[in-house]
Amino acid sequence: MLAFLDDPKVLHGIYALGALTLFFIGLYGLLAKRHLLKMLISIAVMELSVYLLFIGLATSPGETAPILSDGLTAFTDMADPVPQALTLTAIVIGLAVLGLGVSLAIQYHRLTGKVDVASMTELKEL
Amino acid sequence: MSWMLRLLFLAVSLSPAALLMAWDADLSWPLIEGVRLSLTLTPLAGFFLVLLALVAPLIALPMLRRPSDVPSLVLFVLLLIGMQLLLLAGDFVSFFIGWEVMTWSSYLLLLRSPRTDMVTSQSYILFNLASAFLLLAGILVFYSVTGDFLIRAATEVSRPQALSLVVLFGLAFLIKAGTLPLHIWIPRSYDQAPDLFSAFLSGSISKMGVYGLILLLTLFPDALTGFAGRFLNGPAVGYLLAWVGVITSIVATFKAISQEDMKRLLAYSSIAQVGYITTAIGVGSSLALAGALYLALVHTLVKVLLFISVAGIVLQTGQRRFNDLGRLIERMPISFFGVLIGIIGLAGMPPLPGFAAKYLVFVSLVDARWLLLLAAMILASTAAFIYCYKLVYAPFLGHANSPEAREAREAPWPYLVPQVILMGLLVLFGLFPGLAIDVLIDPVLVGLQMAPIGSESWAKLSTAYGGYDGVVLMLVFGTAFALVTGLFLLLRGRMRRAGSPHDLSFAGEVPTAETPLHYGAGMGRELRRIPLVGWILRQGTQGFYLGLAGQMRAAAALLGTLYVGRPQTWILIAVVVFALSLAVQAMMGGL
Amino acid sequence: MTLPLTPVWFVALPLLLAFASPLWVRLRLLMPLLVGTPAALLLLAFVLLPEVRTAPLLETIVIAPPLGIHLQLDSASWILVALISFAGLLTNAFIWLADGEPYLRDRRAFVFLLLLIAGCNGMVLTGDLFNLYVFLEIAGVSAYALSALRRDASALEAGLKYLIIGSVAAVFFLFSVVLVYLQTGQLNLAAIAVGFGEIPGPMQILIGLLMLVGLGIKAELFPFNFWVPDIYQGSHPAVAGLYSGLLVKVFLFVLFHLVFLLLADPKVVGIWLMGLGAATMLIAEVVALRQEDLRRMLAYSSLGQIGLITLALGFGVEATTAGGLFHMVNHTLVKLLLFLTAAVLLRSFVSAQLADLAGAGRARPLAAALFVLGALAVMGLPPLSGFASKLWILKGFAEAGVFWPVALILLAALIEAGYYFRWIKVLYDPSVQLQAVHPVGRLAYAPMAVAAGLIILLGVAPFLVDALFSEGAQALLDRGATLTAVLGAGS
Amino acid sequence: MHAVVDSLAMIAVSYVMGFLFYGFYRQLNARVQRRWGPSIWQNFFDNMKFFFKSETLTHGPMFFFGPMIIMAGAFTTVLFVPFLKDSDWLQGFSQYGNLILIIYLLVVGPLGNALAVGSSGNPFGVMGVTRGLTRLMGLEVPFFLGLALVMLQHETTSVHAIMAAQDGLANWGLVTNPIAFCVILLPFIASQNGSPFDVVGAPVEVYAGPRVEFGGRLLGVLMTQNMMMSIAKLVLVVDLFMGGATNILVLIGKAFALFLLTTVVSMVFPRLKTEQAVDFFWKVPLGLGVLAVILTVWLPSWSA
Repeated sequence: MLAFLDDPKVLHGIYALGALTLFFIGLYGLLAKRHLLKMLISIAVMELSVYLLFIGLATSPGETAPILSDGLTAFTDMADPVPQALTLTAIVIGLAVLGLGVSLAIQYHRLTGKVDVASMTELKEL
Repeated sequence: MSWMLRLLFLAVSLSPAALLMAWDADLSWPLIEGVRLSLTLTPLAGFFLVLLALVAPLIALPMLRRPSDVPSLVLFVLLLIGMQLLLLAGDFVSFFIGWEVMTWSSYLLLLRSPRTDMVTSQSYILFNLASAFLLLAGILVFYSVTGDFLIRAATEVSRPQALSLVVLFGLAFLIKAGTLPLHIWIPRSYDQAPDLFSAFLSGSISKMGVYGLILLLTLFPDALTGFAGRFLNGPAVGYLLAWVGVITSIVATFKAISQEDMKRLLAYSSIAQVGYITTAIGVGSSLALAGALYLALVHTLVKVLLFISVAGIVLQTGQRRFNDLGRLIERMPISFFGVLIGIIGLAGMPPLPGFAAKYLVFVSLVDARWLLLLAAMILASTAAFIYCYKLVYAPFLGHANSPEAREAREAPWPYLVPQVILMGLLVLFGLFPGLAIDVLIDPVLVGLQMAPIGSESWAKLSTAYGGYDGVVLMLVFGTAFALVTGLFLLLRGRMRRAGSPHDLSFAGEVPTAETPLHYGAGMGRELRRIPLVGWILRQGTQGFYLGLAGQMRAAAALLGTLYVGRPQTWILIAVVVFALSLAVQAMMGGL
Repeated sequence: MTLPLTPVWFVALPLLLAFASPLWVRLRLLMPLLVGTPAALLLLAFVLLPEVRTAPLLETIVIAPPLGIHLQLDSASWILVALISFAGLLTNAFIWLADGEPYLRDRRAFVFLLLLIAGCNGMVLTGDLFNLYVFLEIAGVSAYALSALRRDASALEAGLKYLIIGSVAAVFFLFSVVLVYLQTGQLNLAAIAVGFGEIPGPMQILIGLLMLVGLGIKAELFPFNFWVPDIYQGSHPAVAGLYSGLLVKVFLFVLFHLVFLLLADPKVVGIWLMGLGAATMLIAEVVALRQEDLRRMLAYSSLGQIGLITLALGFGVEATTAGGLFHMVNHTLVKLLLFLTAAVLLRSFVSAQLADLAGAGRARPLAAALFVLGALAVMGLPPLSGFASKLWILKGFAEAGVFWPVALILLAALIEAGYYFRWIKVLYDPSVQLQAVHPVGRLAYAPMAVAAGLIILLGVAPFLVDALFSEGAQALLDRGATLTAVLGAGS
Repeated sequence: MHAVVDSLAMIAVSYVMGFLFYGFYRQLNARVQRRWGPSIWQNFFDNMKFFFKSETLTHGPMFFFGPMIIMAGAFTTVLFVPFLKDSDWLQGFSQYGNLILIIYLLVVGPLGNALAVGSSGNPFGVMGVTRGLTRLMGLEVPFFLGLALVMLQHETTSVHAIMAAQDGLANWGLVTNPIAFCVILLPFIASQNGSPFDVVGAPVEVYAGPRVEFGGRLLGVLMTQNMMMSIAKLVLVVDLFMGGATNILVLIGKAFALFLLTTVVSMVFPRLKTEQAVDFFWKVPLGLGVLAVILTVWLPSWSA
């Protein structure tokens, strides 16, 4: 019944659509929410959507994980390993940024009691 | 500061003179790829170098008076180096470098005065930089036409190119020379600059604009005639330039008359004098250029003399307004003679060389048949008598109007020595009007491939329209003066000095010390009742430039609203721009 | 054992030293190493220079070709690497010698400063798109953290704002990287360049725009640069100097490196980039007119110069490109000088507001004099170095007979003069007697004096270095040579 | 020796002509106003009286030297105006000068006067000087324009050459260039301090004017130079427009004719305020001058 999903075009279409939806959700959150943590989460969501897109579009139905193990000794029909490696790296970086952001936000809250990005007015044009 | 440094400074101030003596070959070295700086000494530059060589040590000497201001001295040295580079430049890049060094070092010198305010300093630097950047734009256009930066006559220029070049260069030099309506920076800065530096500003730096204008003539030998043909017996474009110059002179002269401050008056007078020079350059004939150069020479000597005298007065009294001075003739006699000789030169009266210069210009105007210009120039130069008189009357004659003026002493010797030297030079050139022609001006004219004026002897100034003999004139006048004074003193009778300064015929009353007896600033106030003069004095360009500055600030405020402090706005703008350009691309590319 | 002197040290050395930082604290080597690292890198750069001038140095840490970490040091990237090392050296020396704010002198600052250098070096050197992203994030994270180091409200605000906008930029950039990989299956820049032309047009545009937004935010181009003044104002001036002097330059370089490498005909994009550059320049200069805070004013001025460099590089002619590269170097020197001056003034008078600095020229004559020098150089007044590079750029435009950028550049310089000279006038205001609150050691002026000396030297004798920039411009512009060098003659 | 004798002769001639002309003027003026008036020698007597006053009040050295300068200026002016043409006599040093120089020399004297007045410390005197300079500013423009027309006509600034070109009545400047004469006529009257432009030194209406502080011998000097200067100007105009004179009698005749013309004009009009005078000069004579320039310079060049 879900065989049509085996068609890479359809599958990729769905992935792309989903990733983009996620991207726009993140973007919406980023633009509409003023809570610092919510903004950071929105950024994380946007990043995630990009990872999803990457992984999703780089694999086609029927490909196996690119790991050589028992019985699997050839590189045929394997998914491209590069996107996955890259995504892993990107996730790590994203996490680092997110961690830094959250810690800054917490420090900021402790110092000023504010979490609202709109109330950050120490630095502004005259 | 040790005497070694002082000596070094004096030596540097003599460097233009040394350069003039020692220069014998051309120099050149690379700057960046495709740009070579080259230094050479043309006759024209040599003339202006002579002016610089005369003036620099004379201003350096009083600058050394204790307590000396070391940054000022350093900046003055930089300024001198810049100006020498500018004059020696054989290519436009070194010309521009010299021009800019001159601009910023003079600006920083201007800041050394405690009186300089924001408007003055900003207008000084912005006008001068505008001039510099126009010059640079012109240089780049020139470069794109000729393929290198050498200063040489551009022959293969198309009309629009030549037009843009003339406009760019012309505006640049006219700003520096301070013609109307680009003069607004001059009165303020000459007034508020350090007193001695005002002398240099007016005497030397303003001449660089003149140098540029004359250089422009050599770049485009047919620029004046080529564009719009000839008007009467002269170039039509030059006619325009000449009117610009003459209107500058007229307006500046009337403004000068109405000033109540010595340095401001001299500043406006500078504008007017440079206006004459501009007029002469506009005429463009060999006679006129000789007149322009002669005027430049005289104006340099006279203005330096006057500004140094005034600096001495300000130093000794702390006053600079006409109303606060008076009767200094008895306290500062040498300064009085300095100012007296100065104004005689400034007014262009015989027998001083100011007359020779004006004579050449007048004759060149007659020769070009531009009589209306001549009349306008006469108006300016006759009206100049009024401010000249004001300049000598208000500080030196009349009644002392402030305690400082009553107790002032003669200026210190570093101020007097330059004055005496300058007076001597003025008298020398007055005696021998042909001297300047023969030694200084004719080589330039020959260098510009124009007919030299020539002079039978140094005592004579001779043109195709006639001339005069300076020595005879001076001798006749001197003899007459001696004769008259001698005869007068031989007459029977007694001279009696009035018992008190208040012993006056004063409308039937006896004035007291409280009676306001100094005409000072009142002089020239009646002039406003003349409709034309009143109208001129009511006009001003300051409003326009202040308005422009205001518009700039408003634009800054408007654009500043873009730079809000909210990250979401930043992101929103980025996303919107992204989406919009994508959409535009999609529509254009038919996505 | 001798260590091979290869470009990888530019990235590896600071990374290693940064991560081993606990050791240095113990050994009290923190400050010497902070200064020593960039000094060593600078030395390395000069050692490599003769080699680089003959042929670009390529280094591949191979996983499986074309996968692997490619580092590529050619004449253009050499300029940037040397610049990064030098700027790092000056700033770090200032931090050491000025003996000022303790938060800049502890381990965290050490780590982040070295990471910033490593990230920047990596971005410039890498020949690989994904590594570019990684280094971009390394540099980014360390920059966010550096901004927030002071940990007061304004510093944290700056750090957070920077982090938010920076992350968004990174997401956009990552998006474009993903798309490129999906389209070409390559990450090596040279390989992508070969395949880029075959990507469908709309996709090319999408990728290009994503990259433009990502790098445009980072490189402070006009519609994406509204964050800049806030961040510069909130950060310590020495750090802001690094951003303006170093980080932006790197991003600009990366942007143009990509443009010149990926596109067969960079002119198509160049005209748009020139437009952005012109807008950046003019708008920033105009807005700077009304700034009352020194750091903010310098931020806008920095934007203006970035616009100028973009304008020059976007034109893509050798003369303007060489001039643009030269101007990058000059601007870095100048902005370092100015921001370090700002740091001295800020320390001395506790405020960077115009009104509070009136008369500072008397209390801190040396700092004020250096400020004047920097201001003159940034406006491109001879005989300082800014003039030589500006002249080179303008000459390039004039040679090509294109005069609108010339007019805009000169107009911008005039506006720039409007505010710089206002500041100079106020600094030398004679009516105010200002007293310095905190002392500043004489040694703090040493790095500034070095920068000032170089500004004068490069202004008077730019012929000493002009060949480097010409070669750099050729390396940057010559797409074919790069491709051949990386992929072999066959491709 | 010749030069010395010639110079002394010129000074003497101008002095004698001066007081006689002004004596006549006072007579004529009185008759027009239905008075008897003073004798024609009265000016001479007045002058001598001043010179032999036993006491003179001064206000400092400049107050004394001012009149000396103005007198020397008057002598110099006289000596640089050629009185006769085609003659060795009464030439002074005129071959060393020119028209423009003479016009400027006319101003040197007043400058000395102004210095002395300023030195006196009397504000009314300075006010008078300022008015004088203002009037000068007004009259000089059309005056010089008219002379420039003459210079252009003869293409020289040499008075000798201009005189030499006017051989015979038909070649007089008056005939060949009448419009230039009209242009200079009124400014010329003003420069002679004639009514209606004489408010500067008006002795009756305002107790002021440049000479308010002078008395005794110094006033005598001022009076003398005034008369001599007037004669110099008259002779100059005679030279330029009336063909000059070959002997002294012709000179006196022509100068007298011109003097009569100006006198008649002066007597008819009421006195103008300074600013009115200046405005008048810039409107009427200058307008006439502009017209003259257009007619005689622009039009021929365009039609050519």
